[in-house]
Amino acid sequence: MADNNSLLRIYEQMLRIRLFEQKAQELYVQGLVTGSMHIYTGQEAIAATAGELLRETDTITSTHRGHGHCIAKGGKTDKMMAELLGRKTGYCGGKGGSMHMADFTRGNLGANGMVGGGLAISVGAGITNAIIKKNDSVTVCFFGEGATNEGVFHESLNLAAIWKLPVIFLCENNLYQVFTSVAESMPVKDVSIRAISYGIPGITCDGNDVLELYDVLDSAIERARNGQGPTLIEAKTYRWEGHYTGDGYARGGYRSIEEIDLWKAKDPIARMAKYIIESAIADNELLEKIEAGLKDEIEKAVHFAMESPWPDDEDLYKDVFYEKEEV
Amino acid sequence: MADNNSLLRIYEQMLRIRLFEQKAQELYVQGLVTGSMHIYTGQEAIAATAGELLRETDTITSTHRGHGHCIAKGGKTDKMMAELLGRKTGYCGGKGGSMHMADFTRGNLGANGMVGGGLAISVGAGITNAIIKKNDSVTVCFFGEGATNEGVFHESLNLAAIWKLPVIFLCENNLYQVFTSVAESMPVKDVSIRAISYGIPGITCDGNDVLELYDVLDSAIERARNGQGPTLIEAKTYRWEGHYTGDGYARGGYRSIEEIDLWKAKDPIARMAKYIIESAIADNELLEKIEAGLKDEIEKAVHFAMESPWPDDEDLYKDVFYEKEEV
Amino acid sequence: MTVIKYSQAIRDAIAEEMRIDQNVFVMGQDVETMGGVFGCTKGILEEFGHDRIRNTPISEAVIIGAGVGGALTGTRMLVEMQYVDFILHAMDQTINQAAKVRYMTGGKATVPLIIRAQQGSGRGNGAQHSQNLEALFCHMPGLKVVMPSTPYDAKGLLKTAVRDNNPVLFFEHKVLYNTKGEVPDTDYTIPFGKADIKRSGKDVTVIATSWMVLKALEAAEILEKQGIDAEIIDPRTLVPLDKETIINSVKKTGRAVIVHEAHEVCGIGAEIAFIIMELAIDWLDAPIKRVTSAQAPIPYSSKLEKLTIPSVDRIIDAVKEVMYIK
Amino acid sequence: MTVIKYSQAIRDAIAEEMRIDQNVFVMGQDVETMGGVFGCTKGILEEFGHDRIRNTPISEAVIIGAGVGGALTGTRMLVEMQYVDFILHAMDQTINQAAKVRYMTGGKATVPLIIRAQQGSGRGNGAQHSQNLEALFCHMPGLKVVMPSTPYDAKGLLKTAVRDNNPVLFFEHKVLYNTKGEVPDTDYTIPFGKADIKRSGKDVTVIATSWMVLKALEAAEILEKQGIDAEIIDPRTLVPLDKETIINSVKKTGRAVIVHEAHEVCGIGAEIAFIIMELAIDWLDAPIKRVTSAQAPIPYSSKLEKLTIPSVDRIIDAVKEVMYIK
Ligand SMILES: Cc1ncc(C[n+]2csc(CCOP(=O)(O)OP(=O)(O)O)c2C)c(N)n1
Ligand SMILES: Cc1ncc(C[n+]2csc(CCOP(=O)(O)OP(=O)(O)O)c2C)c(N)n1
Ligand SMILES: [Mg+2]
Ligand SMILES: [Mg+2]
Repeated sequence: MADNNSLLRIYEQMLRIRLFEQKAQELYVQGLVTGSMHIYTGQEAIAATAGELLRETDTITSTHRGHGHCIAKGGKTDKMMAELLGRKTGYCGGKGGSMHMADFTRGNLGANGMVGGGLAISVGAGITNAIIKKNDSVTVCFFGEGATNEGVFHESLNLAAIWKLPVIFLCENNLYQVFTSVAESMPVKDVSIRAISYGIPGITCDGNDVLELYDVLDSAIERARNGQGPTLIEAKTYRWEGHYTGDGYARGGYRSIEEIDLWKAKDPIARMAKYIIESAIADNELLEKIEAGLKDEIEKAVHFAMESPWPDDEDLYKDVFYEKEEV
Repeated sequence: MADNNSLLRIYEQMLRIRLFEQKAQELYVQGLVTGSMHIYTGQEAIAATAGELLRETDTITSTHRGHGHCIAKGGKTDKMMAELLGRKTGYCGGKGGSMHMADFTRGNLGANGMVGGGLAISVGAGITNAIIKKNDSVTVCFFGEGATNEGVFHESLNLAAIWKLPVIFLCENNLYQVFTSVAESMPVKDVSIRAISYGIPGITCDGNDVLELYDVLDSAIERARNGQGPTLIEAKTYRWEGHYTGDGYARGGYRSIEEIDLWKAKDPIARMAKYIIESAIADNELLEKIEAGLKDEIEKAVHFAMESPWPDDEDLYKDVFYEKEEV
Repeated sequence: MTVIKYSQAIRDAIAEEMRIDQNVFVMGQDVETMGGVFGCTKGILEEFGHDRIRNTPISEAVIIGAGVGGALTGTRMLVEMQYVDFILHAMDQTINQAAKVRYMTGGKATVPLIIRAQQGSGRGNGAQHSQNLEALFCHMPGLKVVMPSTPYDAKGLLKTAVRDNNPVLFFEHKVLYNTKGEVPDTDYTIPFGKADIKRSGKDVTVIATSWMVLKALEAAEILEKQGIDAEIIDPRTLVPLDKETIINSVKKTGRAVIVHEAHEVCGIGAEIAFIIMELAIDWLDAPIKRVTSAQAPIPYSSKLEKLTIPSVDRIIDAVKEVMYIK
Repeated sequence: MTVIKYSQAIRDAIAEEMRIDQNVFVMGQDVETMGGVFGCTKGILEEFGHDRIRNTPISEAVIIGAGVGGALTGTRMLVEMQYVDFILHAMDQTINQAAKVRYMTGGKATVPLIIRAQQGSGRGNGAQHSQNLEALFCHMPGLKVVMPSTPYDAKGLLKTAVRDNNPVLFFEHKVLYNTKGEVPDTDYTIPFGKADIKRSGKDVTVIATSWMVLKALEAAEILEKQGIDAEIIDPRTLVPLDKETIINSVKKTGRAVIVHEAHEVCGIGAEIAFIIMELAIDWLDAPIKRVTSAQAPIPYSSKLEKLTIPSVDRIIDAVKEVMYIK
């Protein structure tokens, strides 16, 4: 069970993610962000709850829809904004962008442009922790339901299961993969049933409900820390926005407006706010103060990014290889 | 239920496979066959039963351990021997060898050097039959239990299930993948449980028992013909020989001699012979006549292969592309 | 002739070939819905129905692998990789299976498989969504490799690809989708292995592929004003490669610059240079130059991306170098 | 110095590095049991136990992908692909992930991942078990590529690879496993990017890789008897490539032949030729020749396989051609 401080922190992180994403979209529309950017709005409860439960020494692997994961793992919004704008002060010196946001200081091993790209990487992190370093760190591997149709999903869960690696496979099932629906791409209703192939626990939960997520994640993380191996968690949720910023078909095209409205009514942030107020964990005033503080932070992040220098020309050729050879 | 003629034909095919394999091993030891050759001995019931149930217009995809599949689908032992010896008269003009034995005249789409290589190909054959040609042909996809750990296994069963393609995924679980045991490579006891991930039937059966195989395969093939989609069948069996010809560790190395003896006692061919005699389907004399005929066939096949010409020098450059462009 | 977009040229080629041949089947991620992410399959579902075009799961290996299986059994499999970068999940199917099965079966297998993929940098998509991978496929025998630079070429070559009985990699460039050009109103095809001289000139031969053809043409305009007359050759297909047109041009001009967006090392530039050296060394008045992306992954930051993509300026510089003009 | 087999040199390098660094972890198909299919991990399980070496399922994507993840978190991942052909299942992990993650993160990620793979033809294994794929990896920035031709080089270079902080592709040749050579009894490493002149000569430079080095040396012996003095250069690592040694040699001899077993088109031969042309064209007395496998998959039949692999005779012919000797 989450204590009140945890819930407040989760609330704040959810809101930080939402406000970050709103701003990122604005910047994209202004032409300041290039390439594909995938907005996390609607799914915030999942990242924020996982982030709250993880230690700084734990690791995550993230996805193309990764801003929320990065923030939840303690990532700084100013360095993130700078990365989106391709500046030298960004997390990756401007070389990664939205789809490659990584923060090794906080255990974020990186977003990934390849669907399912983090799955095998999380297994490797599990090897380091369980077999080589023999510590009790865990790795949360985020991925969408679409990634569960990739072969590497199968190979990763299989290996993690055989070696009982401390990895929590956290599937955010938002019902769509670009324009394609779950029904078209998967012959089973729940992703979690796929855990059976690997003899590991598989759990489906409400991805918009922090309290449920907290308990499900908490026990999966505990299992992993105790050497009992991986868990597959499916958090059902919904992305409010288009697949990528600029996707003109997300409202009324491949998704009905009714469906979108239905899910917006399940907004995880509003739900959490209501719970916080009703349970007297905090009052409206405090929540407003939090929001004001976050808005200020995001504005400053944008300012920081805009004022930041571009990478130097020579940076093009740097970082292809680790240079100091240790021979 | 298999009728008597079917059972006799299956018996004959099993024996043809066994005798072919014995001879192939001899030729390998003599240095006449190069590369890796994987002997099917011990698993004959599976291919032979499937072969009996398939029509000439049905297709199969085969594996690195594919001689038995080729014979079972009606392949000619002389062309197979010639292929093993790298001769121009072989099924692939000597360019394929053991691991690429194919016979398009009989619907054998080919053995494959890549573990799991036939899985996606069988799905494509299913697309042709069910979606494009809309006929009632089916495809039997043979693979070992090791292949079920490849990502492409997952992707193939998933797609076949969504589109209800007429493919029978026939896993020959012989308990080992080269030197590695099932226990090391798979966190579940039965491969068939993996069918759950795709919402399709999964059945485990005795791969050394023709009668059981016949019924299981018969209903899976019927399902497929009727547009009800794929089935995953796991036939438990054992390879008597090393992983490849020349594997010096198969007896008493990674496999105990007791285990091998236990499985040899379950010889599918001896078992079938016993059943045939006991059920008065045929007498000993007839079985001996069959065996004599097969021995003669195999000797002739070797003779054919040995007398056959080598490929021409120019063949090196041929068949890279289909040459007549149809534009 | 009608002026249409490159993406529409592709769409029209697909639709026309599907009308001609009932055995053409299209599949890929999101191809069925909303006309696909790049609009290249717009209207196909409506006209041909769900049994001729299908969305797949995100499963590159089975998309191409089933492509092989369908092709082996008589379907013309026209499969799409949204971004060529994703084909790296399906290299077994592409290189071990599609490319080799005809050869391995001594010519018994026939593989009418067309893999369409969008490639290239220029839109700030970062290292995993901006690659140009044609050299990998040129290296491996058994695959044809097509890289159209104009709507006319795209349509004519795609129609040829669909009728070919071999695995064809058809690379579309993301930056070109919105470019426009004239396309005949009647059925036409463009043979593989026939380079197109996009501009004739006498002073220097510039061999360029895909988007780089447009950059080379821009460079040629500027060079013309400076009195340099560049011949721009677009091979259009890299396998088969039209050596003859290239060699004839180099014999005429005595100088060659090769421009491609893919990385330099072991790229098609080295190969074409070797061929020129083998067949026309005595006509060369200067060492051949190549202009390529840096030997580094494609950076996200638009500033750096611009630096890595061969620019008009860099092409001009290379031309001047081979002409010994400072 | 002790005379040992190439396979043992590899085994010894692995064992020695595992003793030095507790963070080295070995995994791959069948590596744990019976010393692996080629005996290159013999005794490793016994000495280091199941927490330092593990059998994996047949899952190439996760073998290399987990290699990346382990490397990113501080383990030195020494993974094995039994045959290099299987890496085609894991090209996303190799090219999209391993090769790019350092660059994409602006140098924040470090990837000490070594991928050992056996490659090459010569044993009648057919098209899917005989490939030489080094050019694919040379083309993609971010990967080091090593191809030892002797036990001495194999051991010294593998030890360097294990200590390197970058993804390294270490290609062993199946035909070389049983070859023998002298190896020092004490710890040594061989730096990457340093070619080895396997035989010095003054008439012609022959650049050869892996097994082809042995063939080139054989050819040189025969040529010597005919009064031709060939210099044989083994680059040993293709990325980084020691251009200097190659260029110096060509400046001395004025002639170059490049021998590799991989296919010709976009191979390392074209690349090296381009470099020579760029840096030493004025010293060249003849066009460069390359000797490679045919641009066709590797055939099974031993007769055809022998025809496709560069032979001593074909090397001799190429040398004579560049020397204009009939
Ligand atoms: C290997 C690969 N295939 C395809 C894509 C293109 N693509 C990007 S996001 C996406 C959908 C992913 O769906 P899901 O995993 O459910 O995540 P979501 O976008 O819903 O968060 C696709 C197909 C890709 N980036 N990588
Ligand atoms: C993609 C791929 N990975 C690895 C191998 C090497 N290999 C050949 S057979 C084999 C074992 C296959 O085991 P299984 O699928 O159970 O078939 P079996 O050999 O037992 O019949 C392996 C690992 C291969 N040929 N292809
Ligand atoms: Mg989704
Ligand atoms: Mg097996």
